Amino acid sequence: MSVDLRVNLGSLSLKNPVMPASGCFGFGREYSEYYSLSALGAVVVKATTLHPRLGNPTPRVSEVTSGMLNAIGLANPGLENVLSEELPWLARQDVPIIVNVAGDTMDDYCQVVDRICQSGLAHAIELNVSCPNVQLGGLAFGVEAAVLRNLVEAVRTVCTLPLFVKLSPNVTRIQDLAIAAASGGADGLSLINTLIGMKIDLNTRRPVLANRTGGLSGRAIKPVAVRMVHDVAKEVRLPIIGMGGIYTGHDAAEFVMAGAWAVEVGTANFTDPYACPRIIEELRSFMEAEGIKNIEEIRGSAL
Amino acid sequence: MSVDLRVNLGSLSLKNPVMPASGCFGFGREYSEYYSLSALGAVVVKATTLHPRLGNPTPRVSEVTSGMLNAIGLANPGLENVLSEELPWLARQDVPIIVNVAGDTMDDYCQVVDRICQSGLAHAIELNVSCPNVQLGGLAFGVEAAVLRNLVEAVRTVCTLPLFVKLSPNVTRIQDLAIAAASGGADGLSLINTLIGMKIDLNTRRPVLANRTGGLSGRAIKPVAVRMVHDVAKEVRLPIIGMGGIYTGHDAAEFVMAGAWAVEVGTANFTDPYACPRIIEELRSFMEAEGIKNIEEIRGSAL
Amino acid sequence: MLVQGNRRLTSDIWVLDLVGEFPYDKVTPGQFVHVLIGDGTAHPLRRPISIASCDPVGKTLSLVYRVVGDGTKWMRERRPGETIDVLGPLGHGFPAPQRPGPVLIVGGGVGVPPLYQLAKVLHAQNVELDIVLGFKDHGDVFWADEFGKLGHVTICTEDGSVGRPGFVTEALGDDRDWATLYSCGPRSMLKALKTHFQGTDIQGYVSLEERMACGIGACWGCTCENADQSEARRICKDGPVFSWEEIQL
Amino acid sequence: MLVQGNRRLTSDIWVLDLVGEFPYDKVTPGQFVHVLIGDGTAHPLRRPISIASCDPVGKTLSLVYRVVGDGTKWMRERRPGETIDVLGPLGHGFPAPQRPGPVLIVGGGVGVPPLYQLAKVLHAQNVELDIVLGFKDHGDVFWADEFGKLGHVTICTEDGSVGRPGFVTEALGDDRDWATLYSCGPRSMLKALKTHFQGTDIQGYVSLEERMACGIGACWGCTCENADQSEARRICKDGPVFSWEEIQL
Ligand SMILES: Cc1cc2nc3c(=O)[nH]c(=O)nc-3n(C[C@H](O)[C@H](O)[C@H](O)COP(=O)(O)OP(=O)(O)OC[C@H]3O[C@@H](n4cnc5c(N)ncnc54)[C@H](O)[C@@H]3O)c2cc1C
Ligand SMILES: Cc1cc2nc3c(=O)[nH]c(=O)nc-3n(C[C@H](O)[C@H](O)[C@H](O)COP(=O)(O)OP(=O)(O)OC[C@H]3O[C@@H](n4cnc5c(N)ncnc54)[C@H](O)[C@@H]3O)c2cc1C
Ligand SMILES: Cc1cc2nc3c(=O)[nH]c(=O)nc-3n(C[C@H](O)[C@H](O)[C@H](O)COP(=O)(O)O)c2cc1C
Ligand SMILES: Cc1cc2nc3c(=O)[nH]c(=O)nc-3n(C[C@H](O)[C@H](O)[C@H](O)COP(=O)(O)O)c2cc1C
Ligand code: FES
Ligand code: FES
Repeated sequence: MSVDLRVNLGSLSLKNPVMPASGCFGFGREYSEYYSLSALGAVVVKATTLHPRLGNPTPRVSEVTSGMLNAIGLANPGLENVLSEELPWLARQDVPIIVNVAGDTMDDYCQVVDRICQSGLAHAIELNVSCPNVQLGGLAFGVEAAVLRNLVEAVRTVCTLPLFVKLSPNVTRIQDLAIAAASGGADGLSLINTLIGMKIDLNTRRPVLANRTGGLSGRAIKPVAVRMVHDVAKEVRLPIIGMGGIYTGHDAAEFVMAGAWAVEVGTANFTDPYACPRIIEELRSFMEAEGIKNIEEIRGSAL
Repeated sequence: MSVDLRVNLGSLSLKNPVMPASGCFGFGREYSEYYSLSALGAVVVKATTLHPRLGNPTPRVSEVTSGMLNAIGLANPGLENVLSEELPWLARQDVPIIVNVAGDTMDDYCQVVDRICQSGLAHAIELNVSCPNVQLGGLAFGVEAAVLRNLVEAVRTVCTLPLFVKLSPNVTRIQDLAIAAASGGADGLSLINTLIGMKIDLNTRRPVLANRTGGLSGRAIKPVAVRMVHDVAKEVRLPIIGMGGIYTGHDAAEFVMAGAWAVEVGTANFTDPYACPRIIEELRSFMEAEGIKNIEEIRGSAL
Repeated sequence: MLVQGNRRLTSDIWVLDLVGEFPYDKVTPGQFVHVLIGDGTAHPLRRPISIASCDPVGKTLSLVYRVVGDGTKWMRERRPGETIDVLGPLGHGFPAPQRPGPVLIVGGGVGVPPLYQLAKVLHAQNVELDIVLGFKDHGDVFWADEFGKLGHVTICTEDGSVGRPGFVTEALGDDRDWATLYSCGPRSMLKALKTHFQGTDIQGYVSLEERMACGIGACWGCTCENADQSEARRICKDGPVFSWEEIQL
Repeated sequence: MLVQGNRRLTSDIWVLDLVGEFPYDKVTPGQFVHVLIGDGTAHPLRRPISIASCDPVGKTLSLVYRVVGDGTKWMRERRPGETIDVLGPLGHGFPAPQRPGPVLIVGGGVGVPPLYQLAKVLHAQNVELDIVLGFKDHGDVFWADEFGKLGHVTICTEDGSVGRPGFVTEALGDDRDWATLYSCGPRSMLKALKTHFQGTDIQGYVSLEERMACGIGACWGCTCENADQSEARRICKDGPVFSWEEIQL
């Protein structure tokens, strides 16, 4: 049986539903030494901000059982460099580009999104409104419905590309934020970003991370992520990109059954640098074995 | 060196800070076949409701990576039976008893708390306002500050025992709920209850649990739990009972450093029926090795 | 306990032989053990597996398991010389027959293993046994010979590739006057048996399965309802064996 | 790669010998491999361990590691015949000396291993080597003889139980005119060395440590700052070896 892995997230067409998650894949250069990026559904790049950022002090990553904490703090080379160095390189790799955008103010977001859209180098925007690491940053935007809606409305006015809003899981009812993003004009939703966590070093008796708290990702968060995708898919009709602890084709299928249209893979890249192409092949095998002809056939089956 | 494991949670004195978590230890009978309950700091019994409950349909437990989901749905034999059968038995085991109480209405909670207090069989109350499984149940009480405060105030009027309020982690800012519980008159706080999660069966393409969602517990949630204990300890001066993924004496110490005064152990009992006494001994060894004379010495060191 | 052997019986059914200290004297047929998977970190829940056979003298315990997921895959990889952590014996097994008379034993798939220990015990007590075992197909059959030494065995396969074709209930055509029925297998099989014997005065016992956490009665994860649905029964503690009047099948 | 041996060197330092295919021709001294712990489920982050020695002809790779936590405990349990998943070689190692002249190599604790492969390579190029190795105490010393075959070795221990007492910098008393310094060890040692050689025109290279996730430069987890703190450098990709002018020590 031949399986059709293509998906359309609104006007964004992907040859398969698997892409690396923002912040876990840089701008693609490093993993391109392991495989051709053209195998991927798309590449979601590191959060890009108006100005370059060094991020938080180190240590800023730490392992926890079946997961990790990170407090990178949006380290990135800044918009100018991304436009002049990173995106032009990535644009030559024959893979759709989704630019993850972060900012401290509504104006920051709008400027970055505007410039990215005008550059013609990207295929979609993913608005990171949920980074828990930067004190000045995303947190406020991502956890209050009215604030989020305002931001999305503002960005919408300058955004000529498909606009995905990436939701924070650190909220009481993620559906409410999803609805706010939708009514602000989002074309789709990405979820989940990391859960806020902490690990303490028993020797120093202090938090391991210099930033004290960090974002929890990896297998540990998968059940929460699947539930949130499910909760959002029940209430909002927009395309959903699901993520959180995806390590295998089975995991990807689980997110699709929960209502995701496509998936992102983050922490798994660190455990296995070939995670993304492997997951694509595992998803294909699973569908073949189960006689599933295309992704839509199982999308939201658990709703 | 001799280590002093005693802790006082306000007026509640415990010989050590380790107790089994509600719902993971029944009313103590089963584990008493494995070791003497008198080794424990206290026993926290299964959520008790006014009337007996059968709980949710099965399957209602499921394993996930480094954790489990449960949707027991507050199954319990009901107040009368707890008062006549369970607590009298447990009262003979030479261990303080904390009764976890759940209800559908404020009045339910008050009736149960009142009767438990009057029975003279318990040493403290733990108010379960966060059970994510029962549609009619805890959820609303535990996630809105004003609602929670009202409930705690009402229960306070009938509660003659130390009153611990057990917080839900499924909220945007757990500190706000902690403050609400404190201002409602709580003597202490227990946290965290389970995170809401879901697992999908790839064969049926439906949720594994009959209830669809369930509460995530075990090692997977430890970083979130440590962070929340830390966040609450920073803002509220009440005694805190910390829990979420505690499997070892080191884990217990980590919670203490995050600000907990004592800890509960849930899922670990299922993996290792001797988990609680083992954790007590591991904590003692850790303190001996580090030259820590009593729990207060490290409490909140990471704050 | 120490792994003594781990052998394939069919394409996906294996038998694990363990040796070492165990409360053998407490075992009743139909009880189970709770198997720790790895060090319990990635897989915090133990796996319930019935005691298929146990020998207090040789100090051995055998588990027959179908490889279905992570836990049983891990079991399959165990090699002699390794140790595995089994908790048990747990639950209540098959009670001794309450009335004299021939006994019918009916098993389906991986419901068959606990019935082997039962048949051994009853056979040793000179109880007359009719044993009906249902499998998917020819390749699925195991331990037919072993059971053959203990009683009169009928094998059924769904596809008829060996033994009688069809389900086990169809093999019970000419009802003998069995006093007691012991049964373990899929819920549908147990229900069909109950329907089949409706109106007779056979005493039926069934062994149930449910997803478990604690395995010892403390978490209330594995309940079923009693006959009038007024109360819960914990399959791990009050069962896994129940008389069929006691519970909702 | 296949585990060929796993031996204790000191009370808590072990050497793991691996054999099999590996891009040996790409290895420069000071590079590291990223070791998968178990199947990566409970421990999703690989552990960075320097290449202590490698032999393209015999197809072997040796890792010297101090047992400090879960990952290195797991490594300690590996037995010959097992396979382990190592990703590498990663990062940028020690560059060849830019100027002629004697070379000083200074290592502390588990900063010593990568310097062994470096010393081997430089020795083969007939470079004159002074090697200063610092350890906690007598029981902590390893590979002193091996290094002795490659250059002139001075051992220091903090407690003076063997070699010179005190820190490595104190062993550098009569400054020779070294052209190049290669160093790996605790940050405090690297800083002390930089201070020690301030004002001389020795070319210094230091290897840094930081907690890592990807290990290949993609996650920006392991950065340090460049000299004027204007930009980040990724220790895993741009390092772990830097010239000491390049970064903030
Ligand atoms: C009392 C009892 C006795 C049993 N005896 C046997 C036996 O002798 N031989 C045998 O092959 N099987 C037996 N089973 C079923 C066996 O427990 C499951 O096949 C096994 O747990 C599957 O584990 P897994 O990790 O391979 O599968 P997974 O599907 O990966 O397991 C995931 C989770 O679901 C649970 N689970 C999955 N299937 C079942 C099931 N059918 N029953 C209960 N829990 C399940 C697992 O325990 C685990 O917690 C018995 C079950 C019970 C309740
Ligand atoms: C480039 C590089 C090369 C190294 N080479 C060696 C070597 O040759 N021999 C050796 O013994 N050690 C070396 N280390 C240190 C080694 O990586 C750690 O000791 C090891 O990761 C500890 O893992 P664990 O699971 O035993 O400890 P844990 O404390 O349980 O580890 C928990 C987490 O913290 C990280 N971590 C803990 N300590 C360190 C550390 N010092 N540096 C970086 N990450 C750490 C672990 O990788 C893991 O992600 C090197 C580190 C780096 C960055
Ligand atoms: C090291 C690291 C850096 C991250 N950086 C970003 C980021 O820049 N922008 C963003 O939206 N999400 C970021 N994330 C979140 C991931 O994109 C993803 O939402 C999350 O890790 C859950 O997926 P996973 O469990 O597959 O890793 C980061 C995650 C990690 C682990
Ligand atoms: C099977 C099960 C049943 C539970 N029942 C209750 C309950 O009745 N009342 C309650 O307050 N918490 C209940 N909990 C939550 C635990 O008490 C605890 O807060 C949570 O499991 C986190 O701790 P752990 O990771 O150590 O299990 C239950 C948890 C489990 C796993
Ligand atoms: S599995 Fe816990 S009560 Fe049965
Ligand atoms: S560990 Fe990811 S950039 Fe260095």
